[in-house]
Amino acid sequence: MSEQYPALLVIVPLLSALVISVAGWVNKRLCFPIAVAALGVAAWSSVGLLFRVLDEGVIVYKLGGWSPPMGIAYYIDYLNGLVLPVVSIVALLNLISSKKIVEQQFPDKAGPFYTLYVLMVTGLLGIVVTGDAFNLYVLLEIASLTGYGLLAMGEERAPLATLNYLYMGTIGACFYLLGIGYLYIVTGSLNMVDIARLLPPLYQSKAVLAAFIICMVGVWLKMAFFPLHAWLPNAYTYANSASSGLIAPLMTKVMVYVMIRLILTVFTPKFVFNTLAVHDAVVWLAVIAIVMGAVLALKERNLKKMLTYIVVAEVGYMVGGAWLGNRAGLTGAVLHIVNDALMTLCVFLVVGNIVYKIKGYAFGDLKGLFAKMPFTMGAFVIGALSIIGVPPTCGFFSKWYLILGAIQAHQYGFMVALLFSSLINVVLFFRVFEIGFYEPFSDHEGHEHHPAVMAEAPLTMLVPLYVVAISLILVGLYTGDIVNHIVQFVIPKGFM
Amino acid sequence: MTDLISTVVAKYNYWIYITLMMIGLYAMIAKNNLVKKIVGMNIFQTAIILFYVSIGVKKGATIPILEHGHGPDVHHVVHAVDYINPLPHVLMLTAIVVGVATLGVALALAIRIYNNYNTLEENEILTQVREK
Amino acid sequence: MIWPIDLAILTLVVIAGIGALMVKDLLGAAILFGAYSFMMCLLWSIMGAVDVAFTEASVGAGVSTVFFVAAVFRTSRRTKD
Amino acid sequence: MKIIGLIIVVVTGALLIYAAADFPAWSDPASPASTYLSPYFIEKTMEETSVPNIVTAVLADYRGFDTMFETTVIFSAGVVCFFLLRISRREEEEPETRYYRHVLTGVTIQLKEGYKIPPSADFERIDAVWTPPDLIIKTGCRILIPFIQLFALYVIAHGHHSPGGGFQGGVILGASVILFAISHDLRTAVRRMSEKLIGILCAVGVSIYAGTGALCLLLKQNFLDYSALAGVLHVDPITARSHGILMVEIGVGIAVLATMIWIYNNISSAGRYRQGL
Repeated sequence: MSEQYPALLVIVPLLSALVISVAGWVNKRLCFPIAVAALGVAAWSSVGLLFRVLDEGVIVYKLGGWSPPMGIAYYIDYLNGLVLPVVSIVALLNLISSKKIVEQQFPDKAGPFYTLYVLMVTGLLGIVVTGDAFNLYVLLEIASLTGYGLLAMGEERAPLATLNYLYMGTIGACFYLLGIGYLYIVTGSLNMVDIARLLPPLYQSKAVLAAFIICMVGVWLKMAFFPLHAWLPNAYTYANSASSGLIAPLMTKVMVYVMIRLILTVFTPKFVFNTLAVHDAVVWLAVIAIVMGAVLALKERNLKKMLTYIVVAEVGYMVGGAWLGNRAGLTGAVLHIVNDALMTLCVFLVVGNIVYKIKGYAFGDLKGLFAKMPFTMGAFVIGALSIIGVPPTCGFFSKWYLILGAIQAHQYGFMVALLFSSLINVVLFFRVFEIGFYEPFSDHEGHEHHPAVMAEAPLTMLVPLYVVAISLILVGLYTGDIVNHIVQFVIPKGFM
Repeated sequence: MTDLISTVVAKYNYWIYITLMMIGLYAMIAKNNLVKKIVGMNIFQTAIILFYVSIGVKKGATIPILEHGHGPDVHHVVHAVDYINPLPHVLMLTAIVVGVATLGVALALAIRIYNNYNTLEENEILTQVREK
Repeated sequence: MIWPIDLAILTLVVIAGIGALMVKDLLGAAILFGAYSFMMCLLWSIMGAVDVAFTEASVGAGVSTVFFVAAVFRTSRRTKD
Repeated sequence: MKIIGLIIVVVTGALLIYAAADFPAWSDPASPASTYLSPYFIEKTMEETSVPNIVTAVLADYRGFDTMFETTVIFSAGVVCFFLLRISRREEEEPETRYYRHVLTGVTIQLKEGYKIPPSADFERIDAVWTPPDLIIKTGCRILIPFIQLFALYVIAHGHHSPGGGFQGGVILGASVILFAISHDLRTAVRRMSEKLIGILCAVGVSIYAGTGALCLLLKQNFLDYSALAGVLHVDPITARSHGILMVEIGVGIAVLATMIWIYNNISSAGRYRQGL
């Protein structure tokens, strides 16, 4: 059976989404267990795939039995072998946590919610696993459309924020499609590996240059890379916490994966870093992204929105790291995809718990929270330390590699930006700690309660949170193994 | 000069697709009405489809449906030059479907916004948001 | 392919597209968008993409326009630009 | 905003025009796109899948995986529209004043909250913005709809040999039901084809596609490798591919049919089926 893992990875969630959709009409209580089972199978096969990749190297799976470039094929190498388990496990954990939120906020729509949730994970897994440039576009649209649906279900402003996201997301996806069209017109192929084989004689072509620029702009729009980030903060803030807990950790990270995939596999580093040689400019753009993200986060008096700006800054980390053009920088960027997905999940789960209990996430609502929700806030501290980059949490190690890469590439601006953003993160999170720890709890009418009664979130929300929080430390402790056994094989030979 | 004219004429499909795409893009960025933006989005998407279909065109070739598909001479030799490139058509069928799916979702969102704010003009909505 | 027809339809496509964006009535915009889609469909059938043209005729000019009209009916026809 | 838009448009346009200079000449038979992959499809389709319409063969077989997700895209659009707009049956309160029409006399009556009409088939519930039914439109549509549906079925079934296939046929089928809903009213249409049926049909359509693929998986071949069906269908592998394509086209047709109606129902009524367009 294990040779069918690549197919199962995508097919099981897809078929289960359909079953969930039917179950929603028959008995709503069936939806959640089916969704958990589906994502469980996906997580199982993604971990299985990772171990197979470690044993055997690149796995090629031909869909429909047609060999590429005629048909569509999956390529699973070290890069997506690493990203796949992250996507499926993050989705699974957030799913378990979302049960109570769904019951609280829209109990009647549990069926369509879980359908869309599982479909979105299908799309994300498909994006990561596919080896066909056009197939990636279709899966990207699945992930985006379901994402719009999930995000729009929230506060009053959510639909408007989501509609803006939809405009930007459609422009981004269409740019990607156009870029693929440009590659197709000069090479005649759609398979990523095949395009890479056909491209070298065409490196000087204007069409290839335009294709690269358009693809990159499209992907940057999707991942909210500064200055194309304007849609992200509102869309993520006003959404319900079950959806933002899925989309905030995964969507941007998966798009960063797509960018690295385009650079490494489709256009090849030789074209990007030698022929084109614009990487310095992009790194500077990343510097601005990091600084602006940090400064804008500082301005917010609202926990969830503050976190969304941190997401924007983190995108800057990864883009900058990938464009440094050296081994350490790329290692840091790949490692940061894993770490940032976990860190963002951790803090967004915390926000989910807070919203579930307090019904608000502005700074004013956080007063006395350490007394009220000690376990949730305990996990929040771990997540915050990891985002700041304190050892032994994993955030430290990816930042370490990024700084190392910046020094090797003589990009001191990037190094300074990383340190500056860590400093700002310290300020940001300690401000939240201060409000939560020292200021007494008060309810919405302003009556002060002494002492605050402990009202912790239910166990189904705390267990996933603690799994993530502990994994933050474990991933940190095993960073060396991850780098030695997986990440170093991601980087192509001959890369500095 | 004749060189320029010949390039312009030889690729006028590409110029039209760029024009349409820019019209759509401009509408998406600059228009104030949400439904107008959605119209712009659709024009933008169809422009890309036009581009792909233009890739597939082949001089002196016919539509990609094989003649004598069934019958006595099923196994006559098919020459690739006689038929238009089918691959872009396949891709664009998918893109059209994605377009209509996006349209449905966008309109659903627009209706929800209208239910909340009773207007479709973006600046009027933003004023209402700020007043709250 | 007869180039004058091709050129005429290309021009009409652009005019219908601009018209759909300029007209100060959303119902009119929806109908003009339908015209735009139909012109596009003709263009593609001229180029030999029969399947794509068929799809566009049924989806773009047909169902999409119906969706637009239904949505405009549920919201408002008013637009300032 | 207009100036920013203009700048972006000019820059992007300039980039695209700049790049277009390096394109192969338009409609050039020697361009890479026409010489690299497409000859394989054109020359081998008949031999390998026995489908004369190359587009159908590539769509549903060589790149069948794309098409499966294309169907999923449309399915998810339907679910999103439902998720966002539909007001749940429990929350959807009856409007305060309801209108009924006595079919025989054409008298319209208005009922306030709490009042009921006697159970009789002579009364018909109507919308608040009701317009008198036009006999010509109603009858005309009733005559047209069966022919439209027949054509749609032909399009699905004949997709192997002529333009068309599951997607186009499904849209036309859906359009025929939408036409019915427009010419009568949404309430009548929903009574004929209930929401639950539509919701389940959507999922069933996609399941037929994905299920065909999964069947191939169970028969020890790769996903969507229709030649695995040869043993089940008792035909040679090439004909099995042709049959497999037909099966998935039917699945696409059902999914698209149901989704189009679903999206229309939700958009045209803004989620309140009791007061439809």
